[in-house]
Amino acid sequence: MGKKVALGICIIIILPLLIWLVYLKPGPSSVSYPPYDLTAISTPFDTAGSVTLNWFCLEGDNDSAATFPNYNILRSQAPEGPFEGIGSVGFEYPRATDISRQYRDTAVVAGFSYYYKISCDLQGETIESNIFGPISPVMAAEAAKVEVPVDKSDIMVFPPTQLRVFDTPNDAGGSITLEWKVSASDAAKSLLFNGYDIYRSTSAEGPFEKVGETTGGVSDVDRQVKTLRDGKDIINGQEYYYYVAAKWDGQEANSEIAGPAVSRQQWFHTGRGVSLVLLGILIGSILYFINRAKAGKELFIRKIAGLEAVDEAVGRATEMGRAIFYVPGIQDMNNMQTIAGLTILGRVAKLTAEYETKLEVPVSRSLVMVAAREIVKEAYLNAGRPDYYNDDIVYYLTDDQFGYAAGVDGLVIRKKPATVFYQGAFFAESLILAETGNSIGAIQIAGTAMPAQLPFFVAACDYTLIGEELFAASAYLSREPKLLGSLKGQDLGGKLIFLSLALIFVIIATIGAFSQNAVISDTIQRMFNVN
Amino acid sequence: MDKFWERLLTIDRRVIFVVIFLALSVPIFLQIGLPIPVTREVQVLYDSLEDLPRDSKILVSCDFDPGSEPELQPMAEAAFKYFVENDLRFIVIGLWPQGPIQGNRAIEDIDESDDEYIVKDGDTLYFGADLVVVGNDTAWYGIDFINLGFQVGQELVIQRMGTSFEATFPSDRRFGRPQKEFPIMDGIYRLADFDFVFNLSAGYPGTVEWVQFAVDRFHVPVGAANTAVQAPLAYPYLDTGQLSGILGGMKGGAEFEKLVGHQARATMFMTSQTMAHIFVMLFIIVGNIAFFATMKKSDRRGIRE
Amino acid sequence: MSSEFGIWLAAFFTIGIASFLYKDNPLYKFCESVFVGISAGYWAVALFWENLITKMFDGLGISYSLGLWPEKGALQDIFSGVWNWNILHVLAAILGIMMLMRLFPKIGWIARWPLSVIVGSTAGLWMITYFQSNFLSQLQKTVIPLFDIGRINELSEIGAVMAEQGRSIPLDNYFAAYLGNLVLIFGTLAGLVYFYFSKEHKGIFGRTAKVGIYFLMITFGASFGYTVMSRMSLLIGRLYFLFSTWLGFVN
Amino acid sequence: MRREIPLILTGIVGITFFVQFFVPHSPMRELSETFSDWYSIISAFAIWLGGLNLMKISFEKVYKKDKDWFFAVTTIVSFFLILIVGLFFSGGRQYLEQGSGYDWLYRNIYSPLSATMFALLAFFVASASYRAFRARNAQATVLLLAAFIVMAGRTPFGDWITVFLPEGWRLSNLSNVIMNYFNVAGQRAIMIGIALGIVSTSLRIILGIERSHLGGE
Repeated sequence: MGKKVALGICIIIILPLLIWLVYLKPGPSSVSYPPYDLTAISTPFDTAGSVTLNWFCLEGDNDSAATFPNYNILRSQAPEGPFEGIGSVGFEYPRATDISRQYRDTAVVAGFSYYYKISCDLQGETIESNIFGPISPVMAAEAAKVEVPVDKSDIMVFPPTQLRVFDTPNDAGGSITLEWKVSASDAAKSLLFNGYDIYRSTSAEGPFEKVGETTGGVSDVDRQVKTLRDGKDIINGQEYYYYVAAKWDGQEANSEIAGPAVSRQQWFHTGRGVSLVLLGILIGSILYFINRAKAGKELFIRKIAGLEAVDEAVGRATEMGRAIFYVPGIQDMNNMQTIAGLTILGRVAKLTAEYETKLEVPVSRSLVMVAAREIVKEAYLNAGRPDYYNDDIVYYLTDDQFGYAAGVDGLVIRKKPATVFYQGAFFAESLILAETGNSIGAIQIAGTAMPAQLPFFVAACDYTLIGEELFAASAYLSREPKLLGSLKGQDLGGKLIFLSLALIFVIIATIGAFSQNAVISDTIQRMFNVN
Repeated sequence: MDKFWERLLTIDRRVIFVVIFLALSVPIFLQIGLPIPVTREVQVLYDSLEDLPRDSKILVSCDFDPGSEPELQPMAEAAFKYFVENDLRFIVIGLWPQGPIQGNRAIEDIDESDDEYIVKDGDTLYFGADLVVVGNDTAWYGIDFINLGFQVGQELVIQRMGTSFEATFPSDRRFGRPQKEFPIMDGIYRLADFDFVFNLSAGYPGTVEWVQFAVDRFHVPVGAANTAVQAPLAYPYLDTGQLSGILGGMKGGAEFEKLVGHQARATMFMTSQTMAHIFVMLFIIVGNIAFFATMKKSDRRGIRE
Repeated sequence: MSSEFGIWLAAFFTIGIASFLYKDNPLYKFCESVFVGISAGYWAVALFWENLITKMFDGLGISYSLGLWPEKGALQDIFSGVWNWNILHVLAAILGIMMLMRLFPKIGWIARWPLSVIVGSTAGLWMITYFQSNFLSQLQKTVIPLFDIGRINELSEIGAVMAEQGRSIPLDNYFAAYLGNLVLIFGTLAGLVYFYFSKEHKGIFGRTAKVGIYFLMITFGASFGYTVMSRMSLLIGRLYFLFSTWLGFVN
Repeated sequence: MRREIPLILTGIVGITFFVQFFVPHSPMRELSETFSDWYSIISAFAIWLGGLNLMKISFEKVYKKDKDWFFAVTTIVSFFLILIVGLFFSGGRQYLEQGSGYDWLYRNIYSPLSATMFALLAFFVASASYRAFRARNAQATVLLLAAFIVMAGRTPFGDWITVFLPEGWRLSNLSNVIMNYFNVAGQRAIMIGIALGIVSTSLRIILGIERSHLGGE
């Protein structure tokens, strides 16, 4: 039955997931990465007037620069052409390591408009850029004060390009996302680059006001794109227009105006669909099994090694005629581990009552003392030995962590118990306790879900209930429907799903990797993206 | 022979205390330069910091107390030095009440100006506390760094920052003024406006919470400086890319100091740390030999699968 | 040797606490009781300034009315007809005071009201974040190819660079390329199988669980090593304080 | 009153945070912000409660002339010392500033006490290493071996004792492999288990199936 249910659940989840996959929308990756992304400006500080072109280099340029063909620069006076070649540059200009290339066209006349494009013959294929223009060179009023360096990117600022503005997806409104291709001056990592200013207006004509600034650098290396969320006093439903200015050594270069963008609230976070589906299944199966357990259905739980040892350990204490110590951790009753630990105490107490072995439970919280007394009393009653019970079995030492450890230490050394249990939430005192128990040769059975203390218990105790085993043991012993059902629900709705999804998708991913198909593993990874 | 092992096993533990005290004390006096190979996780953190453009804003969350000071304080100092030298701006907060004060102490300790008056722009005098000098670089309070104090609420604080930073940390700690009066806070409306979060963590709340909320909900990269106890728990997050690097314990601190080029306390303590490890291993070996040599006789049922 | 009174005081408390190592003694108890008092007081002060003042007095606008704070708060907004969610902080304060009722056993039950807000918030938040960060994200990086083809291809490049320097390719790189993904996938799944309680550990399932427990043991070993490292560092820090800051033997 | 209202409150707050994750639209955001602030404020009171409770217990001890009453007095004195200094003599909002009385107490009393308290653990680790950590079975042996590799590999010592191996194949590299792969795999299994446990506990709390946090009765 369990298998069928599990299988059913698996199929139920995988189907919507696959449907989800089909409808999977790409992220807000609006800025394309065409070859080149050509921009041109009238060269600053050039009293003669000239145009400087900038474009991003083609793939392979940086890697195999020496064998890479030159870029041809084509110019026209009308957007439709005809374009004529006016020169060419190689990979080394201005610097081989840059991600962009530049060319300065000096054979121009101030006041005329020009259109440019770049082409390159790569392995028999001609790759052309976008057409940029119109651009008219302006004669600068004064020359640059400093000597014009060889690195042309260091004397002028290029504008950011391809600015896109859109409502930030999946939010409660109040913000608009801007995305632009970084300025060439920024991409060249010029030290004088000062970041970007963001200007905003409610109409395309302006007036624009500065609403923020940001540093240089890219948010997405592959696309050379910078993303920014403007959240300054945005009103939902209002149209906004933006432009971005690149700042470089006192100069600024503005992008084109983009917009309008309207900020809106969304009703559902589309990136969280997979979460909702998987979480829904988990929640559903937990509730289902809790109900089943309540209805009295038998739910199977495997044997837990530490629990089996409990009988043996109690038996040994009886043989030796010594006491059993039970330490329920140093946390209060609101901690699930303490509660689980006390359930196990019930079992131990029942055994000690049957064997007539002395039990001692030193505790560090008054509430735990009250609860532990209840549990021990009930266990003695159930074992038919209520006469054997007295309140002194459970006693309070102190709330203080080290004080409690020192107290238990002293007791253990004096009374030399045959068996010591540590079940509950433990912190740094764990190793002090375990060491002392060990030094008197007691059998020690520990159980905790504190990850940092588990190693010490494993190394110093005979048996350790590791993490979840503690909770499983408590569910097993108490037979409480809510605990049993949760355990079962976690197993089938969580772990089994994880296991089966992992197995299926690992196989698919491996096939994808060996067939050199990047899309497959990419899709798998994106499916489980956390947003 | 058995007698010997038995005596060894029942040795007073104060003897062990003395041995470990000596093993750790002596190397403090010996200044041995040890090789410190840099591990991947530290390199990842350093690279992420290197990739940050100038003037990036880093949220430094000091989530530790004096109990973990020897491990985390050197990391805080090395990081702050690095930030000042590389023109990165940092905002100090704490999810532990002791955090901001530890942050203050780190800033004070890296300051080379000794609180003397500094001459700037020919004639202006500034008191040292508002100005931090590291080598040739300076950082100004309110412009390059700020301390916004502590806020109670564990992970809920991070969640709250996600929608409004100002509502979460409304005032600064040096002047007790509204935070928006300081230029460094321009453009910071919510957690996502930070370029990086540097988390110094000794427990809960700490790295796990920063990953869960800052990274997974608000998509800010987080680099973690952890006590060694915490570090192994954080490694899975490094593998998934949820964490941009881990500095684990004093060793991680020493590696980080090496990378940023300020070898200080963490590096210095590595000799003692090495000795400590050697002795702990020796203790375990000797203890086990003694235990198994004497075991046959005792009634101790030790071996079990 | 330090001439500062504060340093001597710090040294006194350091030694006082350390005297516990000899045995539990009055000096230790004294230092401990000071610690308990100071740390409770420390929290109280920090919370007063950081929380009570900023959230309650500033947020509501009481500080503004008293001229202690330059910014308006919720009260001012409400009186000028603007809705401000911060006004609900008053309810939180009432809940907070209910919390303090715990001090009086008779009406202590009322503390359950604020407690339920605390518990409810954590429950609602944790349910999702743990699922996302600890389940979904981890699943994402478990569904990876069995071998890292990219890294395998890189090996020869690294090898060439290393050979130039007269070194061999480090273990880390080999492992990452050939075994890394296998260990990550299989180790995680085997560990999960160990924590799977709905099926008896028999046959292949049982053997996988057995492997899983050894993975867990290696993990605990790593944790063990790191915890030892951590504890030792703390002691080194204290010793350094004694020898350097206080006694001035080392600088 | 005693049970129903807390259960309803828990449910409302929990469901708000749950729904808000999937629905960004208002008023979910405002509600979750408000509840976050409430959480902060209530936790602050809860911590005050801790302090006041400590005082209550300490005063009772003094009143009853408990055997450790003297130490209760020191606790009371130190609590009020830092409280009075921090609230009235440390410059108000600037109480954290270097040179304030509060800062002085922090540096010279709180800091050494807290740091030394934790430093004691180093001694206990050492003695437990000698007296308690045993390779008593295959599992514990594997644990200790892994611990050895990590402890040695994270210090130069590991490379010294494996100096006969080629560079890049020594203990430090092995410890890298353990940390980055074996440790990650094991931790991941534990993490997933914990995550599932938390989801089910939270679910039970929100739906009111789990009531242990409300105490007995």
